[in-house]
Order: sequence, then structure tokens, then C-alpha cells
Amino acid sequence: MTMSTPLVDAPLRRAPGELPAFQPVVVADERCKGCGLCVDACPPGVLVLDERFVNAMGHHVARLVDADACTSCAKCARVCPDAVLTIYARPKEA
Amino acid sequence: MTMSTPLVDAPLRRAPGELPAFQPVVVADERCKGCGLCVDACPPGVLVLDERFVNAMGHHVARLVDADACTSCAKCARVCPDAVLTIYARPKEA
Amino acid sequence: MERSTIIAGFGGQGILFAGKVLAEAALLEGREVLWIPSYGPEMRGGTASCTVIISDRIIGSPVVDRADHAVVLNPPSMAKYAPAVAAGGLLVVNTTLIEAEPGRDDIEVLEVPCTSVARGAGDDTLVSVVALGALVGRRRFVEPESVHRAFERLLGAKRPEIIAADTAAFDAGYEAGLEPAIA
Amino acid sequence: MERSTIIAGFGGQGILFAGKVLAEAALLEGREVLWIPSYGPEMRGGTASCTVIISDRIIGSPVVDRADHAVVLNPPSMAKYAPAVAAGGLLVVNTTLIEAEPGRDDIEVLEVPCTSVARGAGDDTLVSVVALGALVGRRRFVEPESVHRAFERLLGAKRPEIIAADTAAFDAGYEAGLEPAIA
Amino acid sequence: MAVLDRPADAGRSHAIASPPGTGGEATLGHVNPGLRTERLLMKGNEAIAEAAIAAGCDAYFGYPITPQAELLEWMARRMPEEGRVFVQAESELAAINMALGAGAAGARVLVSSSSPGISLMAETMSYMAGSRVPCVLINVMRGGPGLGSIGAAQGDYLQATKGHGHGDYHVPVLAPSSIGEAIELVSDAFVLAERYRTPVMILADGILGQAMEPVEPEFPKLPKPAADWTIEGADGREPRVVRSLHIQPADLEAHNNVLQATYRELVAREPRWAGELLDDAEVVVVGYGTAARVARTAVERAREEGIRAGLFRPVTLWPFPVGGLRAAAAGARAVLTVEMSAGQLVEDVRLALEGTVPVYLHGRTGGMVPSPDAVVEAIRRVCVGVPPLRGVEELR
Amino acid sequence: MAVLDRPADAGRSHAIASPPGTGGEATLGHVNPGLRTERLLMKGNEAIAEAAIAAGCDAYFGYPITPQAELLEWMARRMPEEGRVFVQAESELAAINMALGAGAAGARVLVSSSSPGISLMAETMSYMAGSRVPCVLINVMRGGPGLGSIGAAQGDYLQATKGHGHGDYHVPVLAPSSIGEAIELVSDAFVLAERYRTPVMILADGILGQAMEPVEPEFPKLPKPAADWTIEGADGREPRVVRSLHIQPADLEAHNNVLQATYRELVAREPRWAGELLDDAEVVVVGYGTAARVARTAVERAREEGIRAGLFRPVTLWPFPVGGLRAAAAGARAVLTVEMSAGQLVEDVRLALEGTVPVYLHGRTGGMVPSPDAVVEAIRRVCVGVPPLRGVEELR
Amino acid sequence: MTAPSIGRLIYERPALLSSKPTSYCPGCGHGIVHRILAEVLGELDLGSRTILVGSVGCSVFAYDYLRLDSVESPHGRAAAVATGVKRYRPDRVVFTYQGDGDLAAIGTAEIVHAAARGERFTTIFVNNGIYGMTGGQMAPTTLPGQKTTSSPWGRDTSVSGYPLPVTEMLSLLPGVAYAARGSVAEPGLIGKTKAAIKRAFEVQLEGNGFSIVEVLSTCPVGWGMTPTAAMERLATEVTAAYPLGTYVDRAKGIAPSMPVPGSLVRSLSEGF
Amino acid sequence: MTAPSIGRLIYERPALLSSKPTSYCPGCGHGIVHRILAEVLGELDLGSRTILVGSVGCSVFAYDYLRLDSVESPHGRAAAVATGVKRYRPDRVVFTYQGDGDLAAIGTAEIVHAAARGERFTTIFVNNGIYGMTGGQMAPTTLPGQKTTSSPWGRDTSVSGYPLPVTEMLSLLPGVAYAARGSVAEPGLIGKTKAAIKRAFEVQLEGNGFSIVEVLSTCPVGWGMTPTAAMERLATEVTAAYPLGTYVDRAKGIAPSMPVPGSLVRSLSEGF
Ligand SMILES: Cc1ncc(C[n+]2csc(CCOP(=O)(O)OP(=O)(O)O)c2C)c(N)n1
Ligand SMILES: Cc1ncc(C[n+]2csc(CCOP(=O)(O)OP(=O)(O)O)c2C)c(N)n1
Ligand code: SF4
Ligand code: SF4
Ligand code: SF4
Ligand code: SF4
Ligand code: SF4
Ligand code: SF4
Ligand SMILES: [Mg+2]
Ligand SMILES: [Mg+2]
Repeated sequence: MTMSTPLVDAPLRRAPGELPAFQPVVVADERCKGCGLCVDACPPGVLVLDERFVNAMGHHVARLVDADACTSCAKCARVCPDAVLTIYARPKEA
Repeated sequence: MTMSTPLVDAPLRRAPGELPAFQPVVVADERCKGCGLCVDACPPGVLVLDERFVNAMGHHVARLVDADACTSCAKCARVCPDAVLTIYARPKEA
Repeated sequence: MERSTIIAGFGGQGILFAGKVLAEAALLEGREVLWIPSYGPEMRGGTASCTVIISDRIIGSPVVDRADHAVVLNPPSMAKYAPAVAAGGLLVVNTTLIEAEPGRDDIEVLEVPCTSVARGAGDDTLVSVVALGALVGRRRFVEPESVHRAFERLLGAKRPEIIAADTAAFDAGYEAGLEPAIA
Repeated sequence: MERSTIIAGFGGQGILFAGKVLAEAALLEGREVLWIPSYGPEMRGGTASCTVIISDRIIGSPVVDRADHAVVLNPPSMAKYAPAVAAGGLLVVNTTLIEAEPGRDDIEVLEVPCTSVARGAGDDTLVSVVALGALVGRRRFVEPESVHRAFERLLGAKRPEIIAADTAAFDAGYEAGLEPAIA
Repeated sequence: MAVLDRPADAGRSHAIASPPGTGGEATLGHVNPGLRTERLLMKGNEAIAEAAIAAGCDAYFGYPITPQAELLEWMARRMPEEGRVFVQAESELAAINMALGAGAAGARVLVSSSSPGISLMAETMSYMAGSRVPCVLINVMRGGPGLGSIGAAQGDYLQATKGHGHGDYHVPVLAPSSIGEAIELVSDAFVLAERYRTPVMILADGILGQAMEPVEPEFPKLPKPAADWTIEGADGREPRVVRSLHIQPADLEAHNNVLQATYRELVAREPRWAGELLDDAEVVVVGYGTAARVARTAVERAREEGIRAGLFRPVTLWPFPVGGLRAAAAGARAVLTVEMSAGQLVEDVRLALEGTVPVYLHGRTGGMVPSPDAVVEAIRRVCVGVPPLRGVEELR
Repeated sequence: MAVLDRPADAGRSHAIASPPGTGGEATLGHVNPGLRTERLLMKGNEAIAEAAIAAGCDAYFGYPITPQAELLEWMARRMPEEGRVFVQAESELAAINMALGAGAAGARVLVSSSSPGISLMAETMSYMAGSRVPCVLINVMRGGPGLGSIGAAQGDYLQATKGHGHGDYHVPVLAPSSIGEAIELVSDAFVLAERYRTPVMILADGILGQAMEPVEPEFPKLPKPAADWTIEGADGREPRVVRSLHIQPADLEAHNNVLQATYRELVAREPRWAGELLDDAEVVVVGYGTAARVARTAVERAREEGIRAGLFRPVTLWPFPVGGLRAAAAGARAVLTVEMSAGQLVEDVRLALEGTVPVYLHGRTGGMVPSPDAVVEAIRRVCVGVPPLRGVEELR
Repeated sequence: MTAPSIGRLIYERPALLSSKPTSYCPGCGHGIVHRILAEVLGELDLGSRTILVGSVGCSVFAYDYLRLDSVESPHGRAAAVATGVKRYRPDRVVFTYQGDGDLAAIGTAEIVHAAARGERFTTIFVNNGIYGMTGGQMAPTTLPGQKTTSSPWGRDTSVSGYPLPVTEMLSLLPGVAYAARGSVAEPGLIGKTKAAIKRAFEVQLEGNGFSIVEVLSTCPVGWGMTPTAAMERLATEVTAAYPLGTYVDRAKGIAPSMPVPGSLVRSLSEGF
Repeated sequence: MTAPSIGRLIYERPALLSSKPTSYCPGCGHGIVHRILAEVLGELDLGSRTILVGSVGCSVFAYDYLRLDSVESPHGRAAAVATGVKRYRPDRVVFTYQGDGDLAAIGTAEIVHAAARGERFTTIFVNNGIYGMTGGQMAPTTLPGQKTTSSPWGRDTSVSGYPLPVTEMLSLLPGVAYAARGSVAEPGLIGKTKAAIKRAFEVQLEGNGFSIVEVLSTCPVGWGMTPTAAMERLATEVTAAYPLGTYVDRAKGIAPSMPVPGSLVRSLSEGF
């Protein structure tokens, strides 16, 4: 188990403009408490805490930084204490 | 473990007149509750409950009926819940 | 009319049962009854007792400070309850176990050798039933027939031989209670 | 003279500490103080607050229904405590997080961008110390020197660098509080 | 409409121990005091248990303690026979919490114990009051404090009516003084518990629990009203929660206001008492339960002596029948409370009378019961303004 | 001779919160209210804990609960530092029973909790009263009933002063209204506990426990009187037994008579109160603890408006300062009790005044605290005979 | 909440979780256990006939987060409350949700006796080794040496004793039909823990006795750690002290053997 | 009490027994246990520094029979009371005397936690499988099928659960330095039980933890049997259910091993 780096100012690996057509992980921003457990649990390490955003509860929320590298394994969702994440499998055609 | 016969009307095996010189078992009559546990515990079976006598608490008390056969093993004393019995070893000369 | 009775003796003497029989008899006569037992660990190795109050009206105090009758079956009960009898009341004493005198001359004392009377009636353990019989015989505040029916109600159909034994003991006591009236 | 101050904000904003500093400063001036925190699970994920009452006499009510000052560091606190300020009282608003207006014109409002002032003073987490400085700068109901000594008393000799940072943040806030008086 | 609909503080004569309800949502069975055939002799503890069964008690939880053990034993046999719930809990604490659970699930629940065991239930009684879970709790009181004795006593009056658990709540408290009345009050207790969504206590004592008296074999039966708050699984509706927690004080105060309104309604509608020979009484003797029976005999004896004594017997200890007592004592020279305690009921009597009539106490403690003659002597004395000789001095 | 020797019902001004003792068997430390250097800011919970340590507390037993947890935490560190006993028990029930054991063995014992935890101690408090084991118990009250809230409240007044455990017993109850006073009352509580061989309660609330106020660093110290009843091994003497069991009711009654005599002595000697502006008061405001502080501010504000209000603050809730209140209210037009409860203290006020002066209530519940202005409004109203607008209606 | 592009749904917030945000601190294990419960009860389709018996601890607000009929218990008494519910409603599914302070300290008697009686409800025992709600005091389950607000120098076993092995003790009782210890330390274990919880409810439905799953969990705030550091400690130190696995599954023949005594005489310090 | 003829004294009433007749029924095992205690404390010469912590049950009057300083406990709380005594007086010898209703029902939490904390006192646990004092109701220790006043058709395990193996459970706790189960069924066992009790006090003096001796005993009245028939039942049926022997003597290396779980996966009702 590696230690996560919560509150890190990691940029999205892809510029915001060029969002991929498919998003395997949907974050319910308003629920996220920025605990970083999902970040720590993600095997390919494609989740970070978004230092540029604070939700109404005052937390930096989780962000998928590389949708392409996400395997939709749902490990992140299964550790999330606040049931923040929805996971989709990559469509065949995507 | 054999069952005792409490409240049995067993006569002293020796007539009261001819009490032996040595009494290995002394019964504190006023404390005895006539439970019969000593009777049951005595290996040679020389204890009985005295049906002819009721103490102030209303109980038939334990009696040694054959002092000579008593081995002073103290088993009776060690089961007695009311610490009624005092046991002496047979003196060498007796 | 209200009549209060205290019955007391050793735990094994059937004290509470005798009281229940008396209460049941009064109930059968359509009267008000209150039966109060001693209870709990105080009864272990000590004296059991019960109080039965019989009345034609609603019963007030369960505490009897002026007992009309006391039935005492062992020495400690004699000591405790003889003083509780109201002047003119009746004290039934089981002379099989009690040698002491009540030391009062303002009450009536009825001495009954309960064990031998019971033995005479067939079962020497029924000492309190005998005493109850003597009490009823002497004061007749319930009818003996009611007591007979009470035995049946309490002991049930399953045990006719016990009913017979109890009835016999009661009747023997009853006779013993009547006696001096005749004498 | 009695002055009551409410300080409120997120749990992590150092609310209770700022209140303790204020209380300690008043203590050092030989005055009566009462510091009352919010406590227990209500603080988790919610709004923390504390009340500090400073007086030259014995302090009565711990409940402040007419606050002389309120320091609000996040939006929920603004909503809750702006109405609690007495007419003529002072409301210190952390504009870094709060956009809303208090909607009252009978009180004085001091807007302080606490995070940036704190960052300017060297540590952007010390938002409530900055706000405290602004409050004291504007109303000077305790002496700034007392606050400096309070930091020393509360933080102890072990952590001189923290004392320095807090003092700097307080002083920056103090300046920000003085400002309009000069303008 | 309500079972207990009648003028507040309406009293009944002592002879008919308890006012039977008068129809409505829950019909009470009627006991005919004239009927004298086929009565049964029953022990108080057993009669209370059987009365609860007749009243439709769904679940019983208890723990052995003298002088209440026969109640539990009766239930151990009868509840399974009826296909209902009986659990001998591992403690009184567990028993009352089982009651909380079963009550929340909609069961009509009975719990019984005696003084020390009742004390252990204080926290959960407060929870039940706060969560508004109905339950009937029997306290067959014994001598205290502490382990005390097993004699009959009334030392838990203030606990039942004022203290016990923490927080602002009240529990209706009913005090039977005969076994027949106990049977009716058990049924009434369930009515009160369900109508007001509150635990209800019945204060009995060792004599009432252990004694036998004739009772009518027909015990009052109760229909079960529907409830819209019980937990049973959120099937096609929003989930329900039974709780006393309201973490925001303002919410808790609002909840408390609901409770307090309930208590005001109880105070307005449910005080009950019984009186005897009160009309011309110069000395009003006040007592409940077993002490009231002693007092009754004493009142009769006092009358024989020419002292105009009367008996006022509260049947609800909370709500206390303030109006009834005020009226009864209005013309009296003295009020004497007779207690099997060191002076507990006397506080409510003083609160009710507020100095309008001198109030005296004759109390015995620890399992001792006042004797009728001692009460007569006390009546004689208070009648001429002399404090009773025997009896615990008042504390204030 | 006695620490608390002084005319019964002697009062003190509010400014000096608690009468310091005046020597004798146990000398109390003196706190100089003029001294203003080197005071410390201390949290109420921690000050109470440290005060107990200074007073020679030998053993502390507790269990975490809000808003009292810091008291336990302080003891967790300080008692071992002092080489004394600290046990975090598995429950409040265990804690109070550990206290019974240690107290019986001669220890000066402190236990603390908050409302629900206090309820769990009812049985053992009754045992301790019955066995005459000294102990000081702190209740840092929170909103009830049930789990309620963690806000500051005074809903356990009747529990502390009347009910709680079973049987005929009383427990002295002290109510500090500042942290400085709490420090002194902790020490006084130990004196009372040991002198009268009784458990003693201190009723505080969440605000008093959580707030910080300046305190003098010198806390009162207490010598330990010798005791001839503690258990320690029967070495060369007859065995001693600490117990509440007296199986024969007559024995228990005799034992109860000893307890009752103790209570009479307490009632005669130990009532304490503080007053302010009472001499000419037309409205006497009665409150204790935190509510009294609100009342004090309200009294001042009322005076500013020209209403002659005064404050009567009981310091001992049991024994209640009846004489003091009667004297204070003698010339008043109205008495107003201010409570953080639905009307509990008001019962004792009514009992004390017995209808001589109209008594009103302003009460908030559930963790809500009355505001000074609301109390002023209540004062205005009761002054002209109008019941207060806000506040729970009286129940009777 | 629609996905930017459509793909098969792999995981979504379970329907039995309410929309209310929890009061738990960031990274608190309670949230994970709640989620598991919502998943399991949803998968077994039991939501409409399940009753939650709450307890007092940080999870006291669980009734706000799980869409189930609920009843609150006094601190420690959930097992007794659940007994009352289940006895009266044997056709309902009943479970308690209890922390370690609640279950293993003040509630010891109630849990032991519910287990001994073989009450047919399920207990979810969330063991985070601390009193979270009251500010991080020592619990009976706190590890030796662990610092808490009431063990400032670390738990000293010579004074405060040893962690209580609740599941091991209960597993000796014949009334226990199922007992397991899981953990929320990482996704794999969370999955196994979920399976254990599911099995526990199945056992309840089978009606053969009491079922309990102890879930080792974190209290980042009480432990004074970040959520991830807390998970790390849970996976290592805590798990070493509390072995994970199935202790009892009577229907499957799993149960520990009872301790067998040495002879009494062996203890003789002297002959007789 | 002089012998008619002089012989060496083999056995006499121990000095630590008072002269008061006990309130126990004829043949009650409590009397035997009292006698053993008086003997052991006399032999170890501990009478003058021993404190008896009583409990509520038939033995509530033990303070009248044992010549020791004593303190009464509320029902079930003796272990907590003893904790208070021993913590304040670590130099004294402290023991509780508790029945099975007292210790194994209402007092479960207190005994478990005193044991877990390793409190340095001794518990004498007299298990007669019934509530003697209150009239013979079912206890947690009552055997399956046994009729009591509260189990009129015999203890039904499907409703009332199974006998609680107290000593087995406690023996899992590291705080327990000594645990044994003896019996008063016959003189030989009484002797061994005495030795166990003596060892328990020695362990207390060694100061390494909690010590307990469970003594299987009779309640002739509650069992509805003659004293001798009760002893017979004790020796057979009861002993079969409660194995005699030494469960823990840590100083001598005796302690049961902890239950070891099967893997969590084994319990999977489905994969993940
Ligand atoms: C009778 C009682 N005692 C104490 C408390 C205070 N209290 C609330 S939660 C809690 C313990 C919480 O610990 P745990 O059960 O481990 O739950 P966690 O918060 O760690 O999840 C305590 C002691 C209470 N509410 N009631
Ligand atoms: C709080 C409380 N509950 C119940 C009782 C009643 N009670 C007295 S002794 C006893 C149980 C006795 O059983 P046990 O401990 O097995 O002792 P035994 O009499 O069998 O030796 C009970 C329940 C009590 N005194 N206090
Ligand atoms: S689904 Fe798996 S790979 Fe994708 S973000 Fe979550 S944990 Fe990482
Ligand atoms: S998505 Fe969940 S696990 Fe990830 S940081 Fe947010 S709350 Fe934590
Ligand atoms: S000493 Fe032995 S042989 Fe003699 S009577 Fe006793 S048991 Fe029998
Ligand atoms: S001597 Fe002892 S064992 Fe023998 S019958 Fe008497 S009491 Fe029972
Ligand atoms: S205090 Fe601990 S257990 Fe409670 S919510 Fe926070 S992290 Fe979770
Ligand atoms: S009831 Fe049983 S345990 Fe109690 S004294 Fe009698 S025989 Fe012994
Ligand atoms: Mg926990
Ligand atoms: Mg037993």
C-alpha cells in the first residue's frame, strides 16, 4: 500500500479543453471530503485531489486525471467512505 | 457415590451405655442441618442421621454409630457445609 | 364482621398452605379475604408465617395489630405472635413442639398436640391442617364444609388421596378444638 | 465595561485558538474573562465557534444576546452570527470565503481578506489570528501588547517560530483593522 | 371519546377501587363488584401478570428479584402458552432495553422489577420517554436504600414521580391498593401508554405483590390501536426513526415542547383518586397503595372514637390529583399523610395545598408498615395540631 | 469547629461565589478575590479535576461522555503523575461501583459523568447512601431526556435532589455557577461527604464544563480525617462490614433512622445560597449555575429599567435554602425561577414559599439557555402579575 | 448524474444510502461500512423489511444515512434493543451497528448474552480501537502502547489491561451461528468483508442463531493520522493484533474448539 | 468442644469462620466453599489483611460467616467494587464471592473487564446453575433441559440459548493469570478445589493478574432435590457440561490458545 498525496497540486495530465469523450469515473463533487483514499487505492494512479477547487464543505475533491488509463476497476469507489464515485466500463466502441 | 439415607431411624450399633473411650468425630449438634452429606461421604458408613433427636433448628443431626470403625479420614468433615464436625486421630494407646 | 388469623411455624410445616385453605374456604362463602405470606430468603431456615383476614366488607389494613387468632406451631412463633393476639382472642398452640406458656390471661389458649393428633388422623406431617381444624372448631368463623370444599378446590381432582388425608387431619383438629366446649 | 466577541468559522480555521488568545490577553490585563467554545460532535464537519466576554467586573450571562463584536470566517457563520451583533457593534468578515452582505446598516462591518493578509504575513493558515488582529485594531478593547504576550503564554517557549508567525499575522490583521480610521 | 374522559380530578369511593373506563378507542372490560360467584384467589404478582396478558401484552421482559419474582415466573409459563414473547433478560438493564426495542417495533410491552432493579432502568426510561415508546413498568417496591430489605415499602415515590432518569420528562404513575384494582390499572396503564406514547409505571409493594385476594376471573381486554410511528421495515414508505437524539438544542427544545404539551394534557385529563368519608372530614388522611389500606382502617377506628377523619387516596401519583386533594382538604383542620417511606408523598401533598392546611406525616421505612392504631394515634394528635409521635420528622 | 459552621441559610453575595470554610477538622484553602496576578485560564472540567486533586482525591473513576470528557482526560494524566488511582471504567455503572469499593476502603473518591451516565448510577448511589460511603460525583448536565443533545442543560435537578435511586435517601447537591466557585465546591463536597458519610453531587452543566475562566492557582487543600469504619483487613480487631442490607425491616428502619437524622442535621446546618440586590427586591429571580448568571445580567438590566429585581441563587440544591429564600421573598411581589429545564427548581421554590408569594417560571430546555433579555421581559411581566411569555408552562 | 459517454455501469452509489452527507470525518471507516451495508441489503433485496438498531458512537446518526426503519439504543444496549425488536418481529431482518466502545465496553453483557441466547439478529461491530465520538479516548480494543486522550503515555497493559478479543470470545458460544472479522483496509478486504456481511445476513435468514461481523476500521481523527496513514496502520499493526477471518459458520462446520483444561491437580501448590 | 478422649486433631472448624449459623439450606454448597475459604486464608495467614467483596445471591450474608472485613456490592458489580478496593489498597488481599446469576448474568461486563484489565484480585465464582436466592429461576449457566421456576418445561436452547462457559471465555484474556474450575461434589474434589483456591490467592500475591476459581456447586432447594441427590447430579450431569481443571496458570505456562479463524474468503457466499 503506497501513501497517497492528498491536497497535492497535480495538474490534469490532459488540458481541460481536451476532455476525453468517455469518463469512466464520475465524481459527485459536493459529497467528496478529499480524504484521498481513492487516490491511494487506484492501481494506475490516475486520481488526484484537486487543489484548485474547494467544495461547500471546504474540501479539495477527487479528480480523474487520465481517463484513458483508468481500467474501471472500481477500486476507488469501493474504498470511498462517502460513496462519491460512479464507475462506468469503457464502452466497446469507445 | 452412594446415596445416603437421611433421616433413617438407624440405631447406634453399640448401645448408648457402652460408649467407646475414644470418639474420633465430634458433632456440634446445634449447627448440624441434617443434610446427610457426611453420611454419604463416609467410606466405612459409620455415620447416620439421628432420627430420635431434633435440634433447635428442627434438624435430625449426624451421629457416629461405630467409633471403632471410623478411620478418622475426615472425609465427613470436608464435605460438611456447616463445619459441624471435629475429627481426631485415634491415639496410639487407644 | 372481620376476623384476622396469623399462622406461624417452621418452613416445612405447611404454614402457607393452611392459610390458603382458610382463605379459600372464606372465598367459597362469598366473603372478602386477604392472605399475606412471609416471603423471600427470610423464610429459609427461619419461621414462616401468614396472615389471613376474612371479612364481610372490603378489607382495609393488611397489617394486623389486633389479631383475633394466632396459630403457633414452633417455639419462635410462640414468642413472636402470642403478644399479637387481641384481648379475647384465641391462641392455638402446638404442644408437640412448644413447652412455653404464652404468659397472658386475657386471651383464650387452645393447646393441641398437633403431631399426635395428625398421626392419629393418618399423616403426622399435616400439623398445620390439624391446628387449622382446631381453630375452626373452637371459633367457627368459617364453616367446616367450606374448608372441605377448599381442599378440593386447592388440591384438585388429581389427588383424591391427599384431599382425604387433609380432610381427616382437619376434622381431627376440629374435634380437638370443639372438645372443651363440651367439657 | 464589558465586551463580548463571537468568533466563528470552519473547524480547521483556528477559531477556538483565536478566542483563547483574546481571553488570555484580557487575563493578562487583569480583567475578568469568560471563554465558551462550541464542543462535541457538532463541531465535526460543521461550524466551530467561541464566545469571549471581557469585563472589568464579574461576568454574568455566558449567553450573549447583544454581541459587541462578531468575527465570521465562513459563509454559514456569517448567516448565523451577523444578526447577533448589537446595534453599533462590529462585524469582521473574512472576504476570502464570504461573498454575502450582512444586510444590516446599524452595525459596523469590517471586511478583511483574511487568507491573503495571512499569506502576506507569512502563513496563510492563520486566518483567525488575522481576523482577531483586525478586530483589535478597529476596536482596541484589549491592548495589542497583551495579545503578543498571550501568544507567548499560550504557545510556550518551545515554539518561538510559531509565536513569531502568529504575532506577524496578528499585526498584519491589526494594521488592516486600523486602516479605515486613517482613511 | 377517550377511555379516561371525565372531569379532571374526578374521584371514586374507596370501595370501587379504580374507575373503569367509559368506552372509546380502547374499551375496558367491566368488573362487576356485586358479582361474588366464581371469584378466584390470586396472588398480586400473578394477577398483574395475567391482567397484562388479558390486556393483550405482546411481550414481557424481566429479571428475577424479590418480591416480584412470581410475576416473571407466571409470565415464563403463560406467555409461551399464548404464543407471545417472554425473555428472562441477563439484567434489568437489558430487560428495559428489550422493552424499548419491542415497544418501538409496536409491541405492547410489560416489564417488572423491584426497587434496585428499577433504579437500573433510569437511563432507558429517560430514553423511552424521549423516544416516546409506550411501555408499562411495574415496581413491586421493597425496603431501601441499597439492598435494603425485601419488606414492602414505598420508598420509591419520589423516584417514580420526579427523578429516576435524566432530563425533562414525566411518567404517569398508577398506584393500586388492592389486587382487583391492580388488574384494572394494568389495563389502564396500557391505554395511557399508547394514547400518550409514554412509558407508564405502576407502583406496587411487596404486600400487594405477595398477598392473595379474590379477583373476578374476567380481566379487562384491550383492542390494539393502530400506530403510524412503529418500526417494521420501510416498505413503500419513508423510513421511520424512533429516537431521542436531537443534536441541535433548538430541535431538542422543540421536541421537548411536544413532550411537555403531552404532560400538560395528562395533568389536565388523567388525575385519579379515590376518597372516603371526606365530606365532613376534619382530618384528611392521605395515602396510596398498602398504606392507604392501613389508613382506611385507621380512619374507621378514628370515626368510632368520634374524630371526623376521611381518606384521600391518590390513584395517579403522577399526575397528582391536586384539584381533588385541594377540594377534599378545603374544610379540614389537618392533613396527615401515611407512608411506608420517610416522607415522599408528603411533598406532593404540600405542593398541592400550598400552606392552606397544616400537613403532617406518619411514615415508617425499610419494610415496616404503619399499624392502624399508630395511625389512629397520629390522627388524634394532628387533629389538635400536635405533630405525630411516631413517624419520621419532616425534612424541611 | 465545623467547616460549614455558620447560621443555617447564611447567604453570601454573588460576587464571592462560595463561602470559604472557616477552619476546623478540615481547613479549606483561602481564595483571595482581590488577588489578580498569576491567575490562570482554566476550563471548568479541568479546574474541577485539578481541584479534586488539590483536595486530596485518592482515586478517580470515570467513563467518557460529552461534555465532561476533559475531566476524565485531565485525570488520566494527572492522577498517575500524583501516584494516585485513575481507572477508565468499562461503563458508568462500573465506575460508580469502583467508587463504592475504593470509598469503602477509605479513599477520597471522585467520579464524573453527564446526564445519561449519571442515570446509570442510580442503583449504586442508593447503595452508597445506604452503606454510608462518601464519594463526590460530578454531573456536567446536558440536554435530555434520552440521548438528547450535548448542549448545557439543567434537566437533572429533580433527579439529583429527589429521585435517582430507590429508597429513602438524600444526597447533598452543590451547584457552582462559576469555575472559581466550582473549585471551592469540589473541596467543600469532600468535606460534606466525609463529615456526613454520604455521597455528594455537584451539578454543573455543559457551559460550566467547557468554558474557561480565570482561576487562582492555589486550590483548596484538605486534610484527611481518620475513619473508624473503613475496610482494610480485620487486623487485631473485629471485622468491619460496609453494607446497606438489613434483611429485617425493623433493623433497616433503625438504620434508616440514622440516615434520616443525618439528613436533618444537613438540613439544619448546611443550606447555602448567594444573593444580590435582595433587600428591596419586588421581583426575586431564583436560579442556580449557568442560569443564575443569565439571571444576574437580567436583574442588572431590569434595575436599569427601574424594576427592583434581585437575585437569589441556591448553592446547595439539597438541602434547599428554604429559610434564606423565605426571607428574601418575604417582601416581594413575585418570584421568578429561571431554569435550563422545563420547571424543576420551581418545585422547591414553591415548597419553600408555600403560596406566600406568586411563583413563576422561565425555562428553556434541551440545551437552550435563556437569554438575558428574555429574562428581563419575564421580570417585567411577573412584576405586574402576568405569567412569562416564553418559558414552559407550569405543570400543575 | 449522467456519464459524459455511455458505458456499462460498474459501480454506483447504492440506493439504500440516503442523499444526506454524513457527519463523519474525511476518510472515516464508518462511511465504508455504511456503503457495504447499503450494497448488501440492496443486493439481498432486504431494505424494505430490515430494521437498523443504532448505537451511540460516531455512527449514532446512521439512521440519517441508511434508508431503513431504525431505532436508537442507549449507549451499549443495542443488542438488548435488537433482541426486543427481533423477538417481536421474527419475520423482519434486524441488525445492530455498534462501535467498539459501545459493544466491547459498556455493552459487553448485552452482546455476550444476545450471542449466548442465539438471538437471530446480526451485529455489525465496527472496531476502530478508540472512542471516536467523545474525543479519542482509550477503548477496550485500543492496542498496547497506543496513545489516546485518556492514555497519554500509551496504553499500559499493566494498568489498563489488554485489548479485548471480542469475536474470539463470542466464537466460543454455541448460540453464535456466524462470526467473522473483516477490515476496510483496502478494496480487496472491503470486498471480503462485504461477503462476510452478506453471509451474516444470510445466516440470520436461515434462523440458526446469532451472527456478527467485526469490521476493523479507522478513526483518522482519533488516531491523529491522515486517512491514508490510518489505513496503513489498520492494514499492518491493527490487523496483526486482530486476525481476520471466519471464526464461526456453524452451517458450514466452522467453529473453534473450546479451551480444554489441564487437570485440577496440576495447579496444586501443595498436596491434600 | 473437647474430645471424650485425647487424640491428635485432624480437622476442626477453621478459625476464620464465625460462630453464626449460616442461613443456607441444609446441604447447600455455599457452606462448603465458605469453609474452604476460611481454611485457605487461615493456612496462608491472610485473614488480617483480606477484604471480602460480597455479592447478591444466597451468599449475600457471607460477611456474617467469614471473619473478614467486607463490603457489599450491588447485584453483579462485585468485580467493579473489588477493582476499586484493590486499586486503592494494592497491599491488601481482595476477593469477590459471586454466584452465577450475579457473575454470569448481570455482572458479565464487570467480570470480563476486570479480567481483561488484569485486576489483581481473586474471584470465587460459585456456579450452582440457578438463581438460588430469588426462588430457583433459570441462570445463564442452567443446563439445557433443566426445569426451573422460570423455565417450566426445561431450558429450551432454541429460545433461551446455551449455558455460558464463563471460565473458558475468560481464559482467553491475557489479563487472566489464573483460572480453574473445581467442584464440591465429593471430598477428593473438594480438596482439589481448595488447592485451586489456594493457588488463586498465591497468584494474587504474585501480582501478575486476575485469578478466578469457578466452583461447581449445588442448590438442593432450587434443584428440587435432596442434598445427596444434588451432589450426585453435580458429580455427573453438571460436571459433564462444565469440565473441571486448570484453564490458565500463566506462571506455569498453562493457557489455552486463541481461536484461529478460517480465511475470510471461506465464508464467501459469492465471489467478488
Ligand atoms: C451512557 C453513556 N455513556 C457515555 C456516552 C458518551 N459516548 C458517546 S459515544 C461513546 C463511545 C463511542 O465509541 P465507539 O462506540 O467506539 O464509537 P466510535 O465513535 O468510535 O465509532 C461514548 C462513550 C453516552 N452517550 N452514554
Ligand atoms: C439489581 C438486582 N436485581 C435483582 C436482584 C435479585 N437477586 C438477588 S440474588 C439474585 C440472583 C442470585 O443468583 P446467584 O448469583 O446465582 O446466587 P445463588 O443464590 O444461586 O447463590 C437476584 C437476581 C437484586 N438483588 N438486585
Ligand atoms: S476505476 Fe480503478 S483505475 Fe479507474 S480511477 Fe478508480 S481505481 Fe483508478
Ligand atoms: S472521492 Fe471519496 S475516497 Fe476519494 S477523496 Fe473524495 S471522499 Fe475520499
Ligand atoms: S472420619 Fe472418615 S471414617 Fe470417620 S466418620 Fe468421618 S468420614 Fe467416616
Ligand atoms: S454434620 Fe454436616 S454434613 Fe453431616 S448432616 Fe450435619 S450438616 Fe450435614
Ligand atoms: S471521530 Fe473517528 S470514528 Fe468518528 S467520524 Fe471522525 S474519524 Fe470517524
Ligand atoms: S436456595 Fe440454593 S443456593 Fe440458596 S441457600 Fe438454599 S440451597 Fe443454597
Ligand atoms: Mg470506536
Ligand atoms: Mg446461583
